[in-house]
Parts: sequence; structure tokens; C-alpha cells
Amino acid sequence: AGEIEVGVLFSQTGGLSIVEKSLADATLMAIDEINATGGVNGMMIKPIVEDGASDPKTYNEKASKLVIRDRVPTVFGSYTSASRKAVLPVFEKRNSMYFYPTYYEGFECSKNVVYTGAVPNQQLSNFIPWIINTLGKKKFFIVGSNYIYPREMAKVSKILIEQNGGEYVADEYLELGHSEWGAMVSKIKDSGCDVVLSNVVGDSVVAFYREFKNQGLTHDVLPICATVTSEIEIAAMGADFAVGSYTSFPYFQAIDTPENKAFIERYRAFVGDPKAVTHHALESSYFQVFLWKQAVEKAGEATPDAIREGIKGQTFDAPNGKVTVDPDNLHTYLTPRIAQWGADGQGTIVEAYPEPVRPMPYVAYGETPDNLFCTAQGLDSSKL
Amino acid sequence: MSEILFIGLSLSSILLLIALGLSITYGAMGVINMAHGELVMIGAYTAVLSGIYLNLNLFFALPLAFVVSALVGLGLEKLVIRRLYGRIIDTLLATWGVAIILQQLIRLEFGLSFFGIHIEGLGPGLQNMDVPAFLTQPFEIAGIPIQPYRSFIIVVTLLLTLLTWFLMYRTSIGTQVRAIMRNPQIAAACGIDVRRVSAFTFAYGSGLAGIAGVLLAGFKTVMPDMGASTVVDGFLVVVVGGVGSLLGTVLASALLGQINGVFAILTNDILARAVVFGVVIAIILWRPRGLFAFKSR
Amino acid sequence: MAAALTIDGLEVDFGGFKAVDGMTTVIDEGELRVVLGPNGAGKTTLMDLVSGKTPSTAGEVRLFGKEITNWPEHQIARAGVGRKFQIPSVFRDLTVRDNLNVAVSHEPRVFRNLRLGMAAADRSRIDEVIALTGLEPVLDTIAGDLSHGQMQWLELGMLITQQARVILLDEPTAGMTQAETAKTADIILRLKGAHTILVVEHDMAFVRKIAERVTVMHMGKLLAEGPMARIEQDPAVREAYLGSGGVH
Amino acid sequence: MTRTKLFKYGDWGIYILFIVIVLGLPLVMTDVFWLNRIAKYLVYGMLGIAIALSWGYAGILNLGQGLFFGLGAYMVAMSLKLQSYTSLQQGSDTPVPDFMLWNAEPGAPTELCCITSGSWLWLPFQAQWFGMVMAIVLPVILALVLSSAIFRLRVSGVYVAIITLALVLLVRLLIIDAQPITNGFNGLTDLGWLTIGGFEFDPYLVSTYYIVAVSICVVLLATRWLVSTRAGLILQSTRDDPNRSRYLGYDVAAYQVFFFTVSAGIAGFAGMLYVIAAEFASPSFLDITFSISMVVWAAVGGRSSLIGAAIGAILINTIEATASETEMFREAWKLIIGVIFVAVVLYMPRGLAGLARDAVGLFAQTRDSGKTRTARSGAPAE
Amino acid sequence: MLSLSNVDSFYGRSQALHDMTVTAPKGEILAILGRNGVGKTTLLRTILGLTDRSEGVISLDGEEISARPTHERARAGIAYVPQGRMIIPDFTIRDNILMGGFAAGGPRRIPDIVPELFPYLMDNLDRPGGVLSGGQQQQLAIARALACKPAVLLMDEPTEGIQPNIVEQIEEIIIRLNRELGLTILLVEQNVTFARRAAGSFVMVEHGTAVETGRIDLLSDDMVAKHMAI
Ligand SMILES: Nc1ncnc2c1ncn2[C@@H]1O[C@H](COP(=O)(O)OP(=O)(O)OP(=O)(O)O)[C@@H](O)[C@H]1O
Ligand SMILES: Nc1ncnc2c1ncn2[C@@H]1O[C@H](COP(=O)(O)OP(=O)(O)OP(=O)(O)O)[C@@H](O)[C@H]1O
Ligand SMILES: [Mg+2]
Ligand SMILES: [Mg+2]
Repeated sequence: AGEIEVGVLFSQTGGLSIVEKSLADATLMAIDEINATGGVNGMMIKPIVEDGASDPKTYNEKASKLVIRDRVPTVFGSYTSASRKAVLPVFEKRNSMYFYPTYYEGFECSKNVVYTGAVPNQQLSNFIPWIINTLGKKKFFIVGSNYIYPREMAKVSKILIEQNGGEYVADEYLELGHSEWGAMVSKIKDSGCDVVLSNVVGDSVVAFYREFKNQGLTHDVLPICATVTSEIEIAAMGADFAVGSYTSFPYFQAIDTPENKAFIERYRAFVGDPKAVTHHALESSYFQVFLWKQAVEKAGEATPDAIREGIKGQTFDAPNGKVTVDPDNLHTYLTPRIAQWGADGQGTIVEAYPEPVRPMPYVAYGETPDNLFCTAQGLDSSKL
Repeated sequence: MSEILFIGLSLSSILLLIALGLSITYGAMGVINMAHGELVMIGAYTAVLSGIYLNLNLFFALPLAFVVSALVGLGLEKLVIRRLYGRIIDTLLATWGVAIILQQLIRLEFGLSFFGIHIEGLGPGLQNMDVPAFLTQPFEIAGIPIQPYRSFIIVVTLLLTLLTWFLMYRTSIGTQVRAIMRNPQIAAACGIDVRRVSAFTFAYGSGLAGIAGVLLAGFKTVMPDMGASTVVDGFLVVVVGGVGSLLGTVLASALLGQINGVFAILTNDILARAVVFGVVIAIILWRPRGLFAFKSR
Repeated sequence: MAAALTIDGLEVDFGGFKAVDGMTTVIDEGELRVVLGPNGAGKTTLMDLVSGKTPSTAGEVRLFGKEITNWPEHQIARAGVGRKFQIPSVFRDLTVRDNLNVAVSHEPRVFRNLRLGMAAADRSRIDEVIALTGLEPVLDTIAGDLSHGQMQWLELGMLITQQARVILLDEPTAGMTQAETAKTADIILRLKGAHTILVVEHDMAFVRKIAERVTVMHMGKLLAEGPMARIEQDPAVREAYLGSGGVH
Repeated sequence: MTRTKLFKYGDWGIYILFIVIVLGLPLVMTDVFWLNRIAKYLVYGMLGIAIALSWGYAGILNLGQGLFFGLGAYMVAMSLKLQSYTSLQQGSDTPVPDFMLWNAEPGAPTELCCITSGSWLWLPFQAQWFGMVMAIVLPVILALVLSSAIFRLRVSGVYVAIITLALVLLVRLLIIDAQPITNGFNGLTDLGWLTIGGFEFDPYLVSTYYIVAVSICVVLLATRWLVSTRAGLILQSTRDDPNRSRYLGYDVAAYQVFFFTVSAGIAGFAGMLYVIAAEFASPSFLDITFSISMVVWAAVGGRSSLIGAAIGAILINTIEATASETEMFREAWKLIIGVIFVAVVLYMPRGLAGLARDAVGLFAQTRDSGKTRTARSGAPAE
Repeated sequence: MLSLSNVDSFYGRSQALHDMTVTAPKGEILAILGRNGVGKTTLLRTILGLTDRSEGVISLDGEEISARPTHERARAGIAYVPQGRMIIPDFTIRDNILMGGFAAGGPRRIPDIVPELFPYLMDNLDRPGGVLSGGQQQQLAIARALACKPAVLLMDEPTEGIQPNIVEQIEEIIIRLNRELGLTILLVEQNVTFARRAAGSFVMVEHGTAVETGRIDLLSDDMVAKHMAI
């Protein structure tokens, strides 16, 4: 018997708590479920929950508390890249494992982080060809919040657009968290594009879609195809404003499997909100705990090094389907899907990959499945 | 061209909407109310909740939000601000604390979430307000496309500005407010009920924030910290215009809004923001008391 | 005797209104000059112009032959002009002693002042001033807690500490009892000779006590100048200022 | 003993006590995590000192102190980034920060000089000392230019606060936008450790703690000396009545510029130490909330007391940390902090330092009440 | 009749009035005398409730007003001409005068007596108060107080900083206000000669307390020497 302590580090306060609280809840729910079925190797998981307070400084401090003082072998946590970057030195230099559930821009290869969210190739490699070939839209206006993820997504998109015979009209950025879209939407209107690729994040998304409609643009003529707009933002903006637009993610609440339905039920019961929505990062927050459990069980002990070895190649039947941790780069195989949003605030899956896609965090730098930059020994810089 | 002007105008109107209340509470009362953004937020939540529970639309939410924010402002004045008149920096610090408290109260659903009670429409998540369909459908007049929601904001802002101007410069209560703003002791010695008038003024300024909240809720997410980012812009406008000058506030928001709009169209939004900050700094250096400041000997 | 302060055709225009309008007068070194004039005649404004608070629009100010027109305030002060305001102006959050310490100002630059303590000579000068003004009992009081009258004394004391060669005093006895006024007159008389002093006052009893030459201003202009006795008899002055005549 | 003397000795007593505790802490605290955490809070304490210096003594409220802190942090972080293992791993002779690669145009040369436009700005930072020197020099130069403009043009009071506020927003925007050379929103992470004479200052070593601890003690004593000098006294006079100071012959702007700049230099220094202790620099250092928080810390400790402001900063952060790590307060801790801020402003306007002074004053009053009474209401005696 | 009995008054923690007892008879001028800093201004401010805190009983025509807020005392008929005048700089002369009307109640207007007393003000009604000279501001402050339609007028050194011929006028005005309009006036004054001429009674203040009071003819030169000399 006994206990294994793990860290759960999300923002409980501040602006990011909007999303991060749900990630924390999903993590805690997974822990509850594991404990209810006998724990890990007969040991109960004891979560130590800390508040990142939506501030990288706090994130850094709490991470070092968890790793150095509480000596947890693993921390599940964080949503933004900025907070992940702030905690990274702690995990790398103090050798502990970090499980990161969010889709992100790639370009990371750390032996101390397990990434269970999508990387650009898992969101874009089917999306762009589908837009061009199936939707028949060719002229892209790429818009995003001004930080790394949207800029990297734009970079990958441009390559894919070119490869598939489309053209891109412009890429423009708005300050993160800003919600004045008047000028931008007017530019989109005048640009002559026929599709908008949106990498806008956070609450700016809502203002964007609303302004889009207010200026008389409609998704049947000029659809927004998004990489970040999830069930949360759709619910927040009012589904009307998004009807007909598209998003690419490996997970949607609308995935029509008994496993997912049950998952949603359990989650709603867990947070006590019958209307609670689930989304990609939330689902990853959930299943990554199970991957971790399997890794500990395989390794037989819960030290960081054992977990790192144990996690390689782990597979789990997640609500979105089969997920597997790539033994080479500790990122996760996920199944890209595209959904079109309906008036009920749910997506209809209009396209899905037949099987999970290999994660390639360096795809924008020319990484291909045959030529992986990230290896089990870390980044192979000679390939850059 | 007219489109650029319209974008600038709508940016200006939103700046003015937020700055109007501040221009009263700061300009007339010397209170730097960092919780002004939270009063905006409360106005927005009023719209959300009145939509959910009372089925009221935007138009009814406006007066309701005015009343709710004004009442919260009144409470704030009685509990905190009242003890801080004349200590301008202290008002900034104390209301900073108040802002944190108000945000957190909404997030924790007034603390009920500790007991597992959930109020729909509150909490840390994102909320929204429904906008009547005719306000989101653009139409054309004489070939010029009109965006009804933006136009609606511009009109409401204009009306509020006129109302405020009338109250401040054409009524006895306005004279009393301005007298208190210069010298509360002598105002009292002249028979003005300083406490009541101050409380009224603060409540009025807060009420304006509430209205701003409803209008913002029409195109922004409603969430606990939605107001925090607006308040700084509001202060920049009030200060650039000249503290205590309603006209200055109006012109400063017009100027900054247009600059923002023009640069956003010609270059990009980021640069436009940077230019606005640069202009603010330059104006204060050029006119250390703002564009329209009263000069004493 | 050399001219300490020469005011030559000085003028200031406040948007069409000339508060000082072609004012000319010469004050000799060591002289004690009283400036009289109705309320609003421009006396305070004249001091503002001399001390650099308000930039003039025409004319010249010379201090010991050197032109100082429209210099920055601190440089004029450095050149030797000290000033007392109509509304007492002292450092309200500092103690009386620290007010005087600040006033010892022979070294204006920041870096030269990065040192603790002060020279013995300065300390003894401060002690003299304390004795002269009778501020001894309130030395450790915060200046803002002083009464109106006490502040006037302190401000006067600061000017002496400052060692200004030309001292401008704007209504130094305002709000004092007759006895206190008398003592202030004594202080001023004792400063005469060592300092050149320009006093604005309405209290005629006080003026009679200290005045030699008197300048009368009216509507920004020089109305009359001369020895006290003659000025008092001047019909124009009686009309504008002294007598029982109209307001303006 | 008179009141003044009592204050003076009490004051020095607190300084000595503070220094002894700060320097002696590692003897009793063996938890490296807490030691590192306290080191960070001592850095915040330095920010408190910087605020008290400009706000309390000069009456200049700087709502953009985070600008100088942030610049200091970025300067040293640039040097440490180039020392990072990964920077040497990018397949070039000179170290190149990893993020520059994915921000570069494909095919750009992987050399620091020219990988992205502006990356050459990083070249001198290959020397660690350069980053460390610049961490102080850059804030100082910027503060010098900025404050010269502000104070020569006689901007004062709240207007200074607004200018600094707008400037910190502006610079933050630019840093985020200049992603190819700053890594934008994510900031500079994955840094090497400060290395002096071959010794690596792991942030969790006692020696690293001592770098910070000694620094704050030196800063505290130096600023204390500064405000006790004649220049410090003159500065306080300019706060009370700048015109009076001018007519005494002081160039008020020069004093304001000097102390504003010193305060900025301290903030830059603090930024540098923070990076050494926390191993990252982020544009969030330039968030308005952070800059305002610093002012609140100083207010809690006592805005016109250097040591008070330092203690305020340390105390508030310790309370925040402990409250947020207590199960019961995990979600409510911010509420508590908010209430503390409001309560302090309302009921302790002069902060902890004011409280301490009142206590000492009360003690002195009971000892010689007669004396103080006459000093207050006394007219010149006959 | 305005009377104070055993009044203590405080600025923050420092006490400025100690056990002050004094009565201003109705329709008379009470001269308040004393050296600098003894608490004369504080006495007037305490009557209006403008110090931080005060204890003891203040009553106006037998009615206790000590617990009332300042504006109610003003509305009860006490008007104030403060030391330093306290003109609102960006209000016009007209608005400055009309401010007094808030205490008078009813429509606010410039009292009839003002044009007669202060022609300069009437000629410049639209200039901002802030640019006036000291003497002009003093006139304005009196006009404002008159607009309160007061029964009791508190005047704090009204002739301080005023040119001699206007001093004469103000002195005449004070006497007229008292004799013709029947105003009770509490007059802080340094000019003993004028005090003797105008006042009916006096109070000598020292260390925040009344050390001598009585009819004005009891004010001896000895007393003046004792309490007002340096
Ligand atoms: N900044 C200004 N703008 C406009 N008018 C001004 C300004 N400063 C002064 N004045 C006007 O200039 C005139 C002279 O004022 P000043 O204060 O110099 O008079 P004074 O002689 O000192 O009077 P007093 O004896 O009452 O102090 C007044 O009528 C005043 O209104
Ligand atoms: N705002 C204040 N705060 C603290 N103490 C004050 C304040 N105003 C006055 N005092 C103190 O109260 C005492 C009485 O001051 P007051 O102004 O009433 O004197 P005064 O008799 O009117 O003098 P003057 O003739 O100089 O006007 C003084 O010792 C002064 O230090
Ligand atoms: Mg004058
Ligand atoms: Mg007085």
C-alpha cells in the first residue's frame, strides 16, 4: 500500500483559470478513478494541487515547490507555453517528469516532459489539404494572437498551403487578450481571401467571431477554419456566431462513441455541472494520468527515470480513441479530426484521419516521419 | 476612407464609454478607481444574468446594469472611498484591492462555490450576452454599409456624454460636485452636503461603468477579469484629456481612437497600440496636465 | 552705491491683460525698498517676474549688473535672489530644523551633496537664525503643524539661512499681532545693509517703521517713487491706495 | 531619551536585526527550496526599497517599475541563455539561442550575427559580464533619458505615474512583438547558470542565496545612506514643495532625475538577481499588475521607510505563498490578499513602519509627555 | 447667540483647543484675539465642524449643533470667511459667490448688498476666481459668505493682506453688516484698535483656551501686552 504524491499545477485564479480549472478537474477526476480501482501498484495517488495564478513567476515558484520540496516524481500541469517554459528549467535541472496536456507549437524535445496534446502537424496536416480540396477554398487569410503558437502555426500552414496549391493572402496578429477586432475584420473583408485560418486564442476568439458576423461576413461564404476554437469558446460566444465554421482538433465533445459519452457523463458528475463542456486539452489532461499510471506500473517504481522509461510506447484507449506515446520524442500519437460547428454549440465531425498520426514537433523545420529530429537521446541538432 | 473613420469612431466610442465614468470619479472626485473595470464587469454580468433568469434583452439590461453597478459603487464609496478622499494614491491602492476582491467574488460565485453551490452565469468560465438579431445584421443606407451594433454603441455613448455634461454643468448638483472637487471643506461650509453629493457622484460614475459593461458584453467575452484591461485605457484617455475636463475626455478618446483605427488599418493592430501609447506619452510631456487642464496662477 | 537690482521696462501679458506693464525701478545694494500698491496692482507678479516664476514678455531684470531675465528659478536663486511668498511656503513634511538645513544652499549640485552632516559654519549660521526668529521651541516640530504666523517666521528664517543677497518679501507680516509685526520689523531692519531687501506690505504702521524709499505701483505701472514721507502726501497715492477713496 | 533619539536608535536596531536575520537565515533554514524562495522574495524586497526611494522620499510614483526590473532581467538572461547547453547545440560555432532557429526564415545562416534580423544585438552578450553590466546600465540609461524629459518638462504627480505606466505597456508590447530576438510571449528560458571563476551558481545553493542576501543588505544600507545625505534631505524638500526648493537655488529636476535613476538601477539589479534565482525572464515582468503589486508591497510595509517597504514585500509574498499552498485557501487566497490591501490602506496608511513608529512614539510620549506637548503647540516663548 | 462650552478640538492626534468656553452674544461682534498659533482659526473651524474631531457643546440660539455635520451648521446660518480665502480657482466670480447660496436654500442669487460693497466683483463676474489678487479674493470670500444669508458670520483676519483704503472699507462693511443687518460676527483680528471700535465683547486666546473674556471695554492694554506681545 502507501501513497504516491503527484503535483497538479494549473491556474486556479487569474485569467487563465477559465480554462485551466477544467484541466485541473479532469486531472483530479482521472486520479479519483484510478484510486477507485485500486490505485497504482496498490498505492493511492495523492494529488498536491498548486495554483499557478496565471503568472509565469508563480508557475516557476510552485513547480520548484513541488519538485524540490515535495519531491513529487511527476507534475501534471499548465496550459500556456509561457507557463510551461517557466517551469521547464526546474524539471530538467532537478530531473522530474512533467506531463503537459495542451496542443502547442512544437520545437521542444525534452527528456523531462511528456506531451499529450497535439503538435502542429497533428492539427494542420489534414486540415489545410481538406480546406483546399474538399471545401474548395484557396486564398488564406491567416490571423492569430501575437505569440509563438499562432506564428508557428502560420509558418507550418504556409508550407502546407503552398504544397497543396493554395495561396496565402496575409498573416496578421492581434495582441493576446485583446478584443478589438474592427480593423482586422475590415482588412479580412477587403483582402479578397476566401477562407480565414484562425490561430486566435483565449477570450479574443469570442470577440473575433462576433465582430466577424457584425461586419456581415458569413461562414458559408468565408468560413473561419480554426486551430484553437474549442467547445469552451463556442459556448462563450454563443453558438450562433460560429455556426458553419470549422475547427481541427484530435478531440471533440461530439465524438460519437460510448466511451466518450460515458466520459462526458462522468466529468459532468465530477464537477457537478450538467452543462459542463469537454474539449481537447481537457481530454488530454484526463488520459495522460492513465498513461502515467501504466508507465509506473510497467516500471514498477515511481522515480522520474523509471517513469520516463516506462512511458515510452504506452498506449491507452482514450475518449478520442487510441493514443500512444512516441518512444522517440515523448509526444503523443493522436487522431486529427475536423468538425463543423452547429447551432447547438457542438461540432459535427466532417473528417477524421483513419489512424493516429505521429507527432512531429519540428515539422516546420523540415522534420518528416523518416527523418526525426527529436530522438530518444534528445534533439539531434545536426539535422537542424 | 469612411470605413476607416467609422472604425476609428467606434474605437473612440468604446474608449469614451469606459472613460466617461472614470472622468467623473477621477476628475470630479480625485479617486483613481482601479475597480472601475470590475464595475464594468459587474454591468456585463448583470446583462448575462438578467438574460438567463429574467429573460430580459439588452435594452432592459442597460438601465438594470446602471442601477446594479451604481449600487455596488455606492457600497464601495461608503465602505472604502469615503475614508480616502484627498489621498489620491491611496484610492488607487485600495481600489486595486477591491478589484481583486470583486473579481474573486464572481469567480467563486460569491463564495457559494465553497459549498458546492453553482449559480449559472457566474463562476470562472466565459459567459455571453445575447444580442438581438437586428443589431447584428448589417444593412446599407445609400450604399454605405452600416454596422448596427457599433452604431448603437456610438449613439448610446453620445447620449450618455450629453447627459453627463448636462448634469455636471447645467444643474445645481453639478455645481456642487465641482465645488467639492476643488475644496470640500469650503463646499461644506457653504452648505453643500459633501457626503451625499460625493456618494451620488461616485454611484453615477459607477453606473456609467455598468452601462459600458452591457455594451461591451455585446462583442466581448464576459468573464471575471474582463474589466481589468479596460481600466488602463480609460485612465490614459482621462489623463490625456485633462483631469476634470469632460470635453478633454471626449476629445482624447476621439483622438486616440482615430489614431488607433488609422494605424491598425494602414499597418497592423500591434503597431497601432504602440503608437497610441507613444502618443499618450508625448502628449503628457507636451502638456503635463493634459490637453484641457485648468490653469491656476 | 552699485545697483543691486535693476528692473527695466518689465512687462508681462496674460492673454491681453498686462499685470505688470513697463515697470522700471532701480534698487541699490543694501537698500530696503518697500513696494506699495492696491490689491491687484501687480506687486506679487513683479516678484514672480524677478524670481523667474513667471516669464516676462518684455523688459529686463539685472542683478548686480548681470542680466537674469527669464532665467530658470533655481539659477536666479543661485545668483542671489531669495524670495518669500504671500502664502507661506515651507516644507510642510520636514521639521523646522530640516527646513533650515535645506536652506543652507551654497552647493546646488546633486553629487556634491552626497555627504552627511554639514560644515560648522553652516551650523552656526542656522543657530543664529534660530535665535533671531525665536523658533527654538519648535525646532523638532513638523513644519506643517506650525500656525500660519510661525510659518511666516520660518520662511523668513530660511531666506536668511540661504544667504540671499537680494531678498524679496511678499507681505511678511500678514496675520501677525502688532507686537509680532514689530519684531518682524526689527529682524528686517537688522538685515538691512547686509542684504538688499524688497518688501511688499499693506500694513502702513509696519511700512512706516521700516521704510526709507518707497515705490508705489498701480495697474502694473510705476505710480510714484520716493521717500516715505513724500509718498504719503502724494495725492495720486492717496487716491489709489491710502486715502478713503474708490476701490480701483 | 528623547523621542527623536529613540526613533533613531530604534531605526538602526531594525536595520541591524534585518541584516542579521537575512544573513543568518541559511544557518537555520536548510530547506533549499525555501532558501531559494526567500531569495526571490528578497529580490522583491529590493523592489520595495526602489519604490520607497522614489515614492516615499521623492514623491514620484512610478507605476512602471516593472520596466526596469524586466530590462535588467532580460539583459542578464540573454547572457545566460547563450551559456545554456542548448544554445551551443544548434550546429554553429557561436552559441545561438534555440528559439532563434524556429523564428528564423528557413535557410537562414545559423550564426548569431545574422540568423534573424536584429540577432546581432545578442553578440556582445556572449560575455557574461556584459549582460550583468547591462542589467544595470540599460535601466539606468533609459531612466536617465526618460526622467530627464519628465522632470525637465515639470510633469509631476499622477502624470508621472501615467507616463511610466504607458511606457511599460509600450515596451512590453514591443518585446512580445520582437519575437525573433526575444522569444516573445514565452520569454527567455532554459538558461545557463551564473558562473564566476568556474563556480556555477545553482539557484538552489546557499551561495546563490548569499548573492541575493548580500545584495539586498548593501542596497538597503546604500539607499539609507543616500537619503541621509544632504542630497537626500534636499530631495525630500522637493517632494514637499518643489517651488520652494527652486527658490533656494536647487535644480529640482536634477535631484528627481538622480533618485529616479537610482531607483531604476536598483530595479534593474533586482531583475538580474531574479533571473539568477529563478532561471527565466518573461514579458510578464512588465505586466502592469506586477508593477502595481510592487507599489502595494511598499504601501503595506510603509511607503516612506526603506526597510519597511522591503519587509512589506517579503511579508506579502510569504503570506501569498503560504495561503495559496494551504488546502483551505487554495481558491480564496486572492480574496484574502485583496482584503489585506484594502485594510492596510484604510487602517494603516503608513504601513507597518508607521505602526512601529507610532508604537515607539507612544512609548516615548509616556516617558516625557510634557516636552512633546509644548513642542507642538508652543508659540515663541517670551 | 452662539456659545461654546468646554470644547476640545483636535487635528489628528494633536489637540488644538483645550476646554474652550466662550459666548458670542446675538447681534454683536465678538473679537477673538491672541498671538499666532494659539488656536483662533481652530476656534472658528471647530464651530463649523471642520477640524478632525471635537468634544464639548456648541450651541446656536440654544440649539445644540455640535453633533451636526458642517453643511447643516452652514444651513443653520453660520457663514465663514476663512483665513487664506479659499476661493475656487476655476469657478467664475459669479459661481464663487453663488456657492454660498447652497446654505441659504431657495433659488441662488447674488445678495443685493454685494454690488454696493464690492463694485469690482460685479464688474468682473465672469473672470475666474483664481486669477484675482489677494485683496480681490478677500472681497470675494466675504461676498460668498453673505450669499449664505447668515445669522452668524465667522471672519478670520478679513483685512490680512488688503490695501489700506480697502481695509478701511472692509472695516466699515463689517460694522455695517453688524449694525444694519444685525449679523452676529466672530471676528479674528490682530488690529486691536479696530477690535475696540467694532466689537462688543472679546475673547483672548492662549494655548487653545480662553484666558480672558468680557465686554470690549474691559480689554486693557495690560492684557494686550501680556497675551499678544512676543
Ligand atoms: N496667471 C495670471 N493670469 C491672469 N491674470 C493674472 C495672473 N496672475 C495675476 N493676474 C492678475 O494680475 C493682477 C496683479 O496681481 P498681483 O497678485 O500681482 O497683485 P498684487 O499687487 O500682489 O495684489 P495684492 O496686494 O492683493 O496681493 C491681478 O488683477 C490678477 O488678477
Ligand atoms: N491642519 C493642522 N494639523 C495639525 N495641527 C494644526 C493644523 N492647523 C493648525 N494646527 C495647530 O493648531 C494650533 C493652532 O493653530 P491656528 O491656526 O488655529 O492658530 P491661529 O491662532 O489661527 O494662528 P494665526 O494667527 O497664525 O493664524 C497651532 O499650534 C498649529 O500648529
Ligand atoms: Mg500680492
Ligand atoms: Mg489663524
